[in-house]
Amino acid sequence: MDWLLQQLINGLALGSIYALIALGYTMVYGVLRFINFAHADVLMLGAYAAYFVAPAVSSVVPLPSLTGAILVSLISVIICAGIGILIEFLAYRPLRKRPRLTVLITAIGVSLFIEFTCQHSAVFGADTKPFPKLLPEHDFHLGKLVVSSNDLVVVVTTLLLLAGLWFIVQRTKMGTAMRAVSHNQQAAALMGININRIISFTFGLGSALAAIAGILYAMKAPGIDPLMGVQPGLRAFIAAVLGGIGNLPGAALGGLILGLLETFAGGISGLSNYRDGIAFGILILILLFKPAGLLGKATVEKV
Amino acid sequence: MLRRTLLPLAAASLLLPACNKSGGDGIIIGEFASLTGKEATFGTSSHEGTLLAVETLNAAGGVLGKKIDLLTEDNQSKAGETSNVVNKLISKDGAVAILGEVASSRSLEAAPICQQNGIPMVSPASTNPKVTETGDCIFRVCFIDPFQGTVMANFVTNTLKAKKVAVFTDVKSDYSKGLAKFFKEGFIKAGGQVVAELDFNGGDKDFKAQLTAIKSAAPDAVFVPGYYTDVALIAIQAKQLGLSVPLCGGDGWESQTLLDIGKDAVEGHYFSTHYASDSSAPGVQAFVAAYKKRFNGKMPDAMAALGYDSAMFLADAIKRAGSTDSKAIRDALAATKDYEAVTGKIAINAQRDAVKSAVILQVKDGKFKYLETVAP
Amino acid sequence: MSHPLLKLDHATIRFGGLTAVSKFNLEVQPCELIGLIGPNGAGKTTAFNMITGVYQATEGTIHLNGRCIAGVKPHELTSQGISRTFQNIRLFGSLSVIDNVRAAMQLHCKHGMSASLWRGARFKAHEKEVENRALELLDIFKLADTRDEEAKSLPYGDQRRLEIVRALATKPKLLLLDEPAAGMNPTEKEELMHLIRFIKDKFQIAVMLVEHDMTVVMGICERIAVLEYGVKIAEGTPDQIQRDPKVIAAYLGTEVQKEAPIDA
Amino acid sequence: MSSSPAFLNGAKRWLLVGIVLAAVVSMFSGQFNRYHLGVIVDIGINIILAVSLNLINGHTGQFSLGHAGFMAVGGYTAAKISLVVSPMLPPALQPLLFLGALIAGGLLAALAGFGVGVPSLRLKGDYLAIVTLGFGEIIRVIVQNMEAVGAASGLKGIPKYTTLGWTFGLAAVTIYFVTSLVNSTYGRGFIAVSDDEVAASSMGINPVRYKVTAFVTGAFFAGIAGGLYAHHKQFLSPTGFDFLKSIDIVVMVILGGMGRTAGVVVAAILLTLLPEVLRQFSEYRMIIYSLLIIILMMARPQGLFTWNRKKGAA
Repeated sequence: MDWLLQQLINGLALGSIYALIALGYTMVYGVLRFINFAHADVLMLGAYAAYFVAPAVSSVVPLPSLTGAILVSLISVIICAGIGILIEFLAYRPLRKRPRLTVLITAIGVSLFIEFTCQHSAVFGADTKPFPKLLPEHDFHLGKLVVSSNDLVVVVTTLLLLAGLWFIVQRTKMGTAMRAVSHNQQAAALMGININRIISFTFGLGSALAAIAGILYAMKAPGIDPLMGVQPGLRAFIAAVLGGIGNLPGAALGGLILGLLETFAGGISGLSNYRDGIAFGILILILLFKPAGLLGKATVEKV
Repeated sequence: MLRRTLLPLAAASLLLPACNKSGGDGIIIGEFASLTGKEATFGTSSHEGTLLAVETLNAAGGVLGKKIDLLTEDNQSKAGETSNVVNKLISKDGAVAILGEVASSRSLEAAPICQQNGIPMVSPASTNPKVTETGDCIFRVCFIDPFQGTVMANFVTNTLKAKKVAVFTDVKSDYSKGLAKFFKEGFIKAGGQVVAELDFNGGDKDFKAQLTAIKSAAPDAVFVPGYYTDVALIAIQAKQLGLSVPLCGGDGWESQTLLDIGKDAVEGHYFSTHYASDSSAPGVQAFVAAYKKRFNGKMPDAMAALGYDSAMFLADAIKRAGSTDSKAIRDALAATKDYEAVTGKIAINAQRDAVKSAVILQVKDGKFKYLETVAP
Repeated sequence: MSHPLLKLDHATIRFGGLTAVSKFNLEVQPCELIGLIGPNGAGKTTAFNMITGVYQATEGTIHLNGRCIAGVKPHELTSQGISRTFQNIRLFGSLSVIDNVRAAMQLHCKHGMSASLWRGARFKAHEKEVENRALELLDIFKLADTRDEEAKSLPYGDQRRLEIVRALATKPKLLLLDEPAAGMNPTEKEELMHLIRFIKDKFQIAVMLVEHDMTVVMGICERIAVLEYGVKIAEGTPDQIQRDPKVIAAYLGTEVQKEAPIDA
Repeated sequence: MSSSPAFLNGAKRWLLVGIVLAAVVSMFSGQFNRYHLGVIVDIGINIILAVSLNLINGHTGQFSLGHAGFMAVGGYTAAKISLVVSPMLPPALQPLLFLGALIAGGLLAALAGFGVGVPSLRLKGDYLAIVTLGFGEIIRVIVQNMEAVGAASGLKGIPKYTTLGWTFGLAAVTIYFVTSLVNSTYGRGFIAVSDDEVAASSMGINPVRYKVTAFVTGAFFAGIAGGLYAHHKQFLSPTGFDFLKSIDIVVMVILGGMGRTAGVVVAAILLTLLPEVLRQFSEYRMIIYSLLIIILMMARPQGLFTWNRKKGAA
């Protein structure tokens, strides 16, 4: 029983991270209808930004501390939002009217470019770097169960961001414009919406999310390297599709399910070596029964 | 369709610089390493060691009066790349010997090519026994997994007095799986019991699922034959979950990064490796000093030391061969007895594996502390 | 003849709470030219989709040649003799004009995958035959000259006509035309009417068409059914329909109006 | 390809010439330096992979991210067969064994393709991509745990059967197969399904059959490519067949122009050669490579080769 509950906690903690990354994927997808492969690399850049910002911040605000952590995160988020907007402007905007697959390959190109540039010894170098402690850590013991403070931070942040995003998309003017662009770019433009501004904003917001996810991910596993985004990025992408791509609560749900699946498959002796296979197998099964994802609406094609 | 396949092909072959690089005066030695990609952090260390060795040799006038021309190619930690890289080093660049690499699976890809070309290959850190089985041109300067696994099995049994262990393996890594296998064999032979076997994928960041399962099996110790990047995180999360038994591992642990990331969580754990950097042996101290000087004060790890040794070992063989003929170098390599390397005294056996001793270190006060040496 | 070609018996289709077509009864005899009209959103296209197997009827039955078509896939219905065009033109855009027709002819093609690979003399003869027949059909609609053009690059009217050619290539017994005259100018419409009559006689097929242009409908249809809000409110000859008060009311109480051609 | 009728007349003749020439060139392969030879064989293997994926992703309009999985099935099957059987056979029979092993690998991969093709009937776009990616990863995980094929430590000592002749002979067969299949009345169905599935099924074309055929055929040739790869590199490890490998092939297909065999062949050549040519830039190599991909996509967003558009896909 303890084992089960502890695994549930582990699974939720892992799933929250996937959910957080998946939110960024799904939001950009919701507006632009394409998978931003570079999202995972912006996540990595977020962690590195924090890595480089932290020493500077610690001379003003001592680290680890809550104010310090927020300050470091804020600066990193701004840096990454800028990078995200820049990527969109340079690589995706020229291809706005092109087929979706063209943009997909460009996104893969951008992703490779960031990864290989960052692995260069003159940039970050390929080796793993120790990530500084931003927040004081504590492990809470409830009977035989253990919950670490980092995991709590992740869960709370994910929930807050999900609520915040939902508010932005559903309740603000900007969000209405985003939904309009998502629905029909041309029509939105005719209604006087500045498409470029909306898309830049979307990318900025998505990259900010990636940066936060990157920092939280690095806090949980304090060794960072230029390829650290690849594996969680793929998982989050799967989570986003599982939940119904373009759907915010769906991404969160997909992330949680994937995290729980991996945890339960990974925590059983003799099965843990098949963990990824089992997780993928169940995902495929779910998609066979829900071909548009768990919360995605199956669109009936008008004939 | 023929036109369409063969014509561009012909054009393409022209694109490739066609002529072999003429030998020049130097001795051309090829090195393949994973300088980018998933295992870049290990490949880079080993490459830096090799680079230091070559620079040291050249500064001292080279070998046989000739400078060594070290040509390094990156295989991006990718399967399929290595064969191209090694073919290029041998066939296009005219390397007389090949150095590489850390990961056994990529050394295994390179080995048949070196063998078919009759070019000797020295692997710095591929501990999988299969690597040298490919043929009589393939050598290594590190010990092999059966030896290391047995060393740790005996240490866990005799020194830690553990009766029950859990084994936590990187299922993606041939190195980890091999070492785990030999450890289990040795440990069971010594009368111990393996109470849990779990797996992770190298590069994972969350190990709590498996560690929770390990904890509930209540072992006396956990054997984690992984690389330091993963091990540091495993140690942190084990500590968080209250799994307080010693963790043990192999040479993949040895790196300053383990201490930098793991901090107090890796304190008190044990691993076997090739040498102790706090050893008073003059060779070791000179190497550590030179490495720190060359690479901005960075402490060399096991991969760096082995990378250094592989190049020095090869240079020694070229000296003894008195020629840069690949066949002569191969014979000299095979005849090596009592070569004094940074990582210990090396003798090459009939299987072309290095027979050498291992050391066991413990993490103590944020440093690696030497515990004992185990002779083969 | 014992069975009508097509028989709808209380055919009903619902999407959630909305009943798009309700208790639709209709019989189509071989070689008949029948029109289906009604205001926008009356359920005409939905009825077509139900007949062609794109949607499944929620209630009621549809029989083709006396056989119930419940659960039969669209491509199977095509092989049983139904073919259609689409309101919002659905050509195979990246294929050439002739290949659009050839694609539709593969249903009656005697050679399949292995012959395509072996490419023997028989295959070549067959392919020649297919090509000739495709050209013949294109020629009827004066499209033979455009044979190698990409379908999506054709002018709008040509695309509509190509869709009809493509539908004919499946050798249907019943051809469903969904707004074939939409977007055509009066001359083109005139031509279209001749063509529809011509193919009906030449290939001995029944044609059922949905059309907003009353000149076309009244000009060629032998019988007309009128749908409003998914319910059939009238059925009869063009004369009867034009005088039917319910039909006049349905069209806003005014005279049957000529709708302006909608654009693409 | 060239205009339809001319192609039909000459197709088989060209295939024959292609195979014979590949065989003749193969006889002189001793003249090449081994590095160049290795890269040229890589090109041939990538041509087979890209052209076969093009049938699925290009002509039939599906989106598969699992081609590396099919390649793995074929590669491991073929390698295991030749490892077990080759010691029992005299040298004269070895080529026959190789052919048998390749075909067996291809057939098993085709079976896997059938397994992926069936779910593909219900899924579209990104959802299909995820499912195929998942299948590819499941195959990799299974191989990683199969001791019979070396598990994580890989399968070594595979005989070096792959030659220039085999590779380009089979590349010619693949190109012939895919183009012949598509360039026929029957084959127009693939493109029809890709262009408009609803319209296709209303024209009597069974989308299910075409999609499954595309997956099975594509997987078969991916399996053949895997077999060639295994006997070329002489060593297989499961990490070589992860989703990044699938992505490499997808990039070739899209850069070449979906559904355009000639373009895809050229893209396969280009994207295999490029990283090798860029080796002289050592540590800047992959940075330049990724930049070039971005630039190429911007300069030729419809694919490298957009001539021949009126002929539709070919």
